[in-house]
Amino acid sequence: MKVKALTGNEAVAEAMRQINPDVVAAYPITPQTELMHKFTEFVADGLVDTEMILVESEHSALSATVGASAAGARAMTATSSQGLALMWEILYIAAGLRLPIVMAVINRALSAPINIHGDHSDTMGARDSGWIQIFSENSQEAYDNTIIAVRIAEHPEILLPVMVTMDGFIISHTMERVEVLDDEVVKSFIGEYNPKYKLLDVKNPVTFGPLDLQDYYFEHKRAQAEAMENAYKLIREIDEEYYKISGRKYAYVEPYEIDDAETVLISLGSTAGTIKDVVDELRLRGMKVGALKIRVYRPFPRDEVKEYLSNASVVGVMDRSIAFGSVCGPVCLDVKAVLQGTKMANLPVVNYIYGLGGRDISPKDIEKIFFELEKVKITGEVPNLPRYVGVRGEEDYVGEKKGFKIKN
Amino acid sequence: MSELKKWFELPVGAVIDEPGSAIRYKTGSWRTFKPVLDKSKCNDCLICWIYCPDNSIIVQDGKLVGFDYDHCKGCGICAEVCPDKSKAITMVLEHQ
Amino acid sequence: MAWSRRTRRKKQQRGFFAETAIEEGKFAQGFPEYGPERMGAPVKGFTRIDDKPIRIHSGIENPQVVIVLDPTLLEAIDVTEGMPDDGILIINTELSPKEIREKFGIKKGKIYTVNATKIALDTIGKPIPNTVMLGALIKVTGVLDLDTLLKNIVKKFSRRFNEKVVEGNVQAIKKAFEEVKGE
Amino acid sequence: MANLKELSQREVKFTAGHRACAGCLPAVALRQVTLSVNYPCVVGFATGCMEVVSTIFPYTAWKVPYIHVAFENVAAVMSGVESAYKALKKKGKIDEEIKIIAFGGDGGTYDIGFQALSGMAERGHDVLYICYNNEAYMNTGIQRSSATPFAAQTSTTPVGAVEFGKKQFPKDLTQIMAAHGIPYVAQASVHNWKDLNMKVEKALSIKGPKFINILAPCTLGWRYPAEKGIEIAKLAVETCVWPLYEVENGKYKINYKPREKKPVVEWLKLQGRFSHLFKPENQHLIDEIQKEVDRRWTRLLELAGA
Repeated sequence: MKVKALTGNEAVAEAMRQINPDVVAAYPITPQTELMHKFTEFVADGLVDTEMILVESEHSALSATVGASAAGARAMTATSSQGLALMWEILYIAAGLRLPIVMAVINRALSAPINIHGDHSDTMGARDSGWIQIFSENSQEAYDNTIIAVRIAEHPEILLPVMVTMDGFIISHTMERVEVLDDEVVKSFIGEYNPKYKLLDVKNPVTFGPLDLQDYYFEHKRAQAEAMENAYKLIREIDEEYYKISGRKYAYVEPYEIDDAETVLISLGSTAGTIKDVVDELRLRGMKVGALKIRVYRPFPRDEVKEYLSNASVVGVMDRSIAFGSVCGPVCLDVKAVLQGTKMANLPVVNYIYGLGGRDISPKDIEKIFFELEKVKITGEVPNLPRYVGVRGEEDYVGEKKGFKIKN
Repeated sequence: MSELKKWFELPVGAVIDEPGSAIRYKTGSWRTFKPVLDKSKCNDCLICWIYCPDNSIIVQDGKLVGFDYDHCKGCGICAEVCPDKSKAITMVLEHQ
Repeated sequence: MAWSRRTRRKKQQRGFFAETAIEEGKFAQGFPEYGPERMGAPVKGFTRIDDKPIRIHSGIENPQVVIVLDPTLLEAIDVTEGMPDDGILIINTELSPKEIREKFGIKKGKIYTVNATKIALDTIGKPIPNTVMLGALIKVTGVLDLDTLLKNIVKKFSRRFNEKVVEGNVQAIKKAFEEVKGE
Repeated sequence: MANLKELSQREVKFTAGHRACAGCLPAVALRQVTLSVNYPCVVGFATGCMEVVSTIFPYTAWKVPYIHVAFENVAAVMSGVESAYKALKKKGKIDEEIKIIAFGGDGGTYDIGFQALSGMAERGHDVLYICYNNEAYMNTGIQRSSATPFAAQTSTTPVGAVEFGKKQFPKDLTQIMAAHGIPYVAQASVHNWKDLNMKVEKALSIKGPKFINILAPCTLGWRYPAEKGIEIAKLAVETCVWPLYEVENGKYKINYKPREKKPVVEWLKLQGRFSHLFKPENQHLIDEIQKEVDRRWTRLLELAGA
């Protein structure tokens, strides 16, 4: 084990160096670029055996990764934002073909207007594409999750692609302390990749990607849903194994000061760390607040979320993206869905949309959210629409103090 | 045709692990006309064989021996390309 | 927090201070402010250092230390914005702290100056004050150990630059460490 | 080069039981190509007629490893397969010599898959790309593609009171691929199996990206009786609508020069998609086609120094 100062991008590149994938295909997009700069340096220095394919688009990046994976190779890629959007078609195919691809997604806002900074719109757009999604709070987690993801993806009872995400710039470009495992430890943890079906096994030819008609498509999709269920059962075991080699314990969710918390704030990614600081601060002031970080977002940790909310009196859910036209943001939808039909069905849940396009979320903003949740707890008045945090003009809208008119 | 399988009985990722299984799917029923060979006129030039879309001209040791009526769709290309000097293949209505 | 102008090497702006802190066993974060601006645009870089893990991931609004790499920025920007009254301001300039305070009407904080550009010219041969300022920063804050920083600089720079450039940088940092002046 | 007797004794890679139309010449092209491949191989397909008809679950007409991913990306997918092959070979996990072959129709090659194809060629992957060109989107119901001939009727270029079919001449993709400077580019036709066999064999003997564009008439889309396809393919070559040629390391070679170049009308008149051209008021369209065919043929003769 070694301590290194690495940005999120560098941390994932370091993990990829240790994984030593057979094939990596990538196309540049900010803020993913530095990850690939670093990785191609490893290729240039002969520190990996990887065949690097510098493709002409993200669509081809994932397509080539799919081809390599189906061929029997361990294959990886990385992208952000528009790049992930361009991959959209192939995301579903990679999952449907059950190819254990690991992809780093450096979260960035989606156009229009164009914006290069961090939010979760890109990953949330792919949340139901059949990929496992793991969010990283910091560079350390980005590193650890990347290595764990290989094992999750390739587990014979799972065989699904995995996205490991981190917030663009906020994590990808922030240099932090990262504990890096020894190369040999990683190598033996991930093991050799030897899939049952591979194109390059010319003596046992198989057909990948046939046409399914009404008589088979549904069965294949049902089997795919089961793979996600298996992931939900098995990720726990792989996390446990990783704990043994690293001393770092990961779970589907990470509760913080939640045991006696009456007010719980749920979040994903880098904001979870900032929330912890605010929780400490408010606890010093005697407030019974806590936080719940969702690390594995797909499959959604339904039992854990239910369990950790069982003592709460009010819940806030932070969404760093908008589900346009829906009743609330995507994470909030999931949280509400798991509470539905339980004795917590009437638990007040307030949705906070924040940080779009990289808008900073400060401890002060989070404090305000906790104070508002306290108010909701006392008054019982639950806003039924998402609250937009840190948007100019929002106070006028909510208070309806001033007449406002949208200019078109 | 095989019985339809349940979702947990299928190979992972919709792969087909039986190479060339299509041979079990019979397309012969598509035919209206069928090719008939007059072996006495055939000189085994195999022109019909190379132009058959359905791999339905049976050749053994370089000799044309007949048609795979399980798969022949009756397109008539074989009769059409059969050289003028031999005209060993003719198309006849299926049930005659 | 460091104010500078965008150069092609974004990395150095955040890198070495946080990196050295981490290698000393501390916890640190170094991150730049990113924008589409190209070379020459004013740009901020941030560093957090602590003895315990740093969990916060938001921008720095109240920097305890502000470093200004390009003195012309003082004309355009209030670099002390958000800085607490007992904050520290380290400026690359040939002027003294007193002259700076008067010229720009700075009311708060403690001002330090060092002529990093001249030091850079004398030692590295190019007017790049970035690494030079680290010497001043270490002297003023005492947060890090000078030797560890120098060792790190040698390690990192040796990969990309020749011996002369590496040694120049080492000398520059030492010089800035010695020459930085307070009020 | 193999003769028919030899070819007939090779193992079939693409079997019967596929569900192409009766008289499908793209299916003949696949048979001819795969019979010419005397190596272990992996094939990839762009979405299209041949992909759909050959792999309807649980049946596959393929006796070699096969992958289909999507419409526009077979060149990228096979770039990945080829890279995996290189990586695994380097690691000693594979020792056979395996050929990587990508197939696409004209829609998947000329149009939606063009970027991926261009990328594959530029990066130099050791892949043979075969376009089976039936000059329209036959799989989705005969819509025009950039390979569709001038004045041809398709579902999206119908002949009407003011329109005469497709308004543009086809993109010359073979030339575009030659301009990539890859080691081997060729045009072939399904009627000339010998020439096609020679080209596939030659392409596979060369390292790097290779492109072969095979004209494969479609009975449904071109509107001719099923048995007439071979004759129509032959006429495309005899009229110089579809010359057979190769570009090997930049050097052009015309493989077949008709002794007497037939007028293009002989090719047009056998196909229902051109039937409207034979109204007297449309004679000028035939003249335009003839002019363009002549221009392209003359240009090709120049390139080949012939």
